[in-house]
Amino acid sequence: MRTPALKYIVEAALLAAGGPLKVEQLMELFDEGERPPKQDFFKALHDLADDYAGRGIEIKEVASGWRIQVGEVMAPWVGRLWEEKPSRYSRALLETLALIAYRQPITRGEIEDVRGVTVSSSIIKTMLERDWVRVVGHRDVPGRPAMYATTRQFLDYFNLKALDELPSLAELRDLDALTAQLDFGLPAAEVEEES
Amino acid sequence: MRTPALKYIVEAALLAAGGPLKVEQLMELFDEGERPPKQDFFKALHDLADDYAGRGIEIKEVASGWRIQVGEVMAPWVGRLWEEKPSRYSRALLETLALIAYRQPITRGEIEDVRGVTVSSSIIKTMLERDWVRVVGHRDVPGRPAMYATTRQFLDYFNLKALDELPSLAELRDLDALTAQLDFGLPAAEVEEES
Amino acid sequence: MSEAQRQAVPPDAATDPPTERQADVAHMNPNVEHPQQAEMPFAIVQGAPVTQIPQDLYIPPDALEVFLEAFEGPLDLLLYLIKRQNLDILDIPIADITRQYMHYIELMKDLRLELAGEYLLMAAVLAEIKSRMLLPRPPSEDGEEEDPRAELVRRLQEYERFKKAAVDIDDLPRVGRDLYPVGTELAERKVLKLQPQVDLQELILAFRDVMARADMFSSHQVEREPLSVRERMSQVLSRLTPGSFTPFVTLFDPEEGRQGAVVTFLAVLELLKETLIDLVQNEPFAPIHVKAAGQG
Repeated sequence: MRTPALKYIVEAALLAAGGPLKVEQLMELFDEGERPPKQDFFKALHDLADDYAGRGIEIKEVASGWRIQVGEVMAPWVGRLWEEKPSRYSRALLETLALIAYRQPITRGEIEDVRGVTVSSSIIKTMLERDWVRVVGHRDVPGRPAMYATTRQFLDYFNLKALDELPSLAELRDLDALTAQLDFGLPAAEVEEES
Repeated sequence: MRTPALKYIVEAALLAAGGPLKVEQLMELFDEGERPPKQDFFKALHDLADDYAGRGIEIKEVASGWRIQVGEVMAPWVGRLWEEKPSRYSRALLETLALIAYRQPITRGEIEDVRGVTVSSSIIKTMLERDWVRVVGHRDVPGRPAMYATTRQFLDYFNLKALDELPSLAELRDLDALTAQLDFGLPAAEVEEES
Repeated sequence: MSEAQRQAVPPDAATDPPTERQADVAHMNPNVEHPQQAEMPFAIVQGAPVTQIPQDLYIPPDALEVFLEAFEGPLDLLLYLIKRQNLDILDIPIADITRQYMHYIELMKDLRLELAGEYLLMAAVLAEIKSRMLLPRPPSEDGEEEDPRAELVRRLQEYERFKKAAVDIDDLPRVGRDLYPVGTELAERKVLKLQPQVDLQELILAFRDVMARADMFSSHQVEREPLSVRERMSQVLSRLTPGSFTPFVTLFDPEEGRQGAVVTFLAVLELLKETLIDLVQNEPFAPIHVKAAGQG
């Protein structure tokens, strides 16, 4: 059996170790008599770095040695390995979002006026993080509260070209009447037609 | 940012997962709308296998899915990363394991019948702790002895995808030869039905 | 035979009246490498000189105990005895094997090895087979005779195949010995939180509910602008750079046509009404500029 190329031994060791290894540790993998000189190990590490270019994995020297890591470019896919199962949004969040959509630009205080309860900061934060709403300015009243509006991402998510594709309140009222009249359950089909 | 090639996403995921992933799990890394068809994933896995040829790492399907592993060719070097020698298992344990693997579900009494000696509790305990075997039920005979079977972890550990990849059992020789030789008129069938 | 070999033979083995135990120990003596060349017997067994020991039985005396303990039970020991003499498992000379088997049992007893009951049970089984072999066999019910060894042969073979299977399993490439699972870090390992899915219908129903509740609490109905205007209000606001002036005309996109211009204009008027923006014109017919209200 032929001895594999040094860079592949280094690669295998770094992969199997699952964490950083110092060059000295890599050298320890060889019997003294067969140990390549230190600079060969550095060359191997750099050769590997070249090999990995464009592949989403990279070789990096950190405090405790060299390690192979999956680069940030892969995070959108690889990160999903550890993702948590989604929960459902609260009623409060949906109502707040609906008010921002229908009444934008709107401040937190104005949302609270309509809902009759305080809007928690975490709800606003969630919607900001999701890029569904953003601050478009500040109302020129004491405290200069932020005004929220929906975003392009919001429209994309709900598959709308523009906000006016949302059913109007009047239409919603009609729907209510219709529902009561025909004794429907939730008017799923009717509402979807509007979107 | 351009989406990396599928095989590199697959590679990054398998590396980052640190354990086997099924093709279904790999597919879950993509949003439904952007998910490549299943056969593309198989192609990616096979392309990676080709890429790895001669490099001391390999891609292998075991019971829990596909994994990247450092192959036997690297053992002389990579094995040195760990001070401790890999554990050796006693013949008693291996024989007991072989009986469970080939004859599952099997009770301790049935194992003892074949081996001709008592199976020590520590052997069963070791295998249960290693998740190689588990109790899959109880035989409906007096004492209701536990029936043991091997697990996915057993297959993963021994680099197998399924039980049928186990080396085949030696044939039982029937006693026809003996019968003819000794002119006993021995009913061979009685022996054969045991095999 | 070399001097060393001569000396290795216990002196009393050849001179004193041999006991069976001594014979057994001598029988195992591994220092006799070429017994077939021996001039004199190295052991006397049951009064007969023994000049041969099995070729494969070469064990340092210290290892004798280890060797005996290595047997996985009576079947394993029997298999060893059969293999050692190249016997066909289907045609075991029962008398021979029984005698050898008993030697080992005695040896184990003498070495005070913990002797499992199974070994003694097997001794009884062997003795029984031996006696049945000697006796005329009574025909069984279907008139056929059964070889008294059949059951033993079956068990030996069955055990042998699993003994082999155990070796096969041990030879399989194994994690941690022959292969190593790989692992890498993710450069930035963030736990991605999957976002909950929201249906448009949910959103609309939420709005309907919140408005229905608001209706119950408020005495006046807020007049609603068309949504397109409110949307445009947001767009206009977001285009304004805080603290600087934006030319009024740049808020209009000719590609949107007349309808678009009207919506933008209504949005600007609405923003003015809500004092969210200021319009500035330095002199008549000069360009109009827009800036977010209250920011200098």
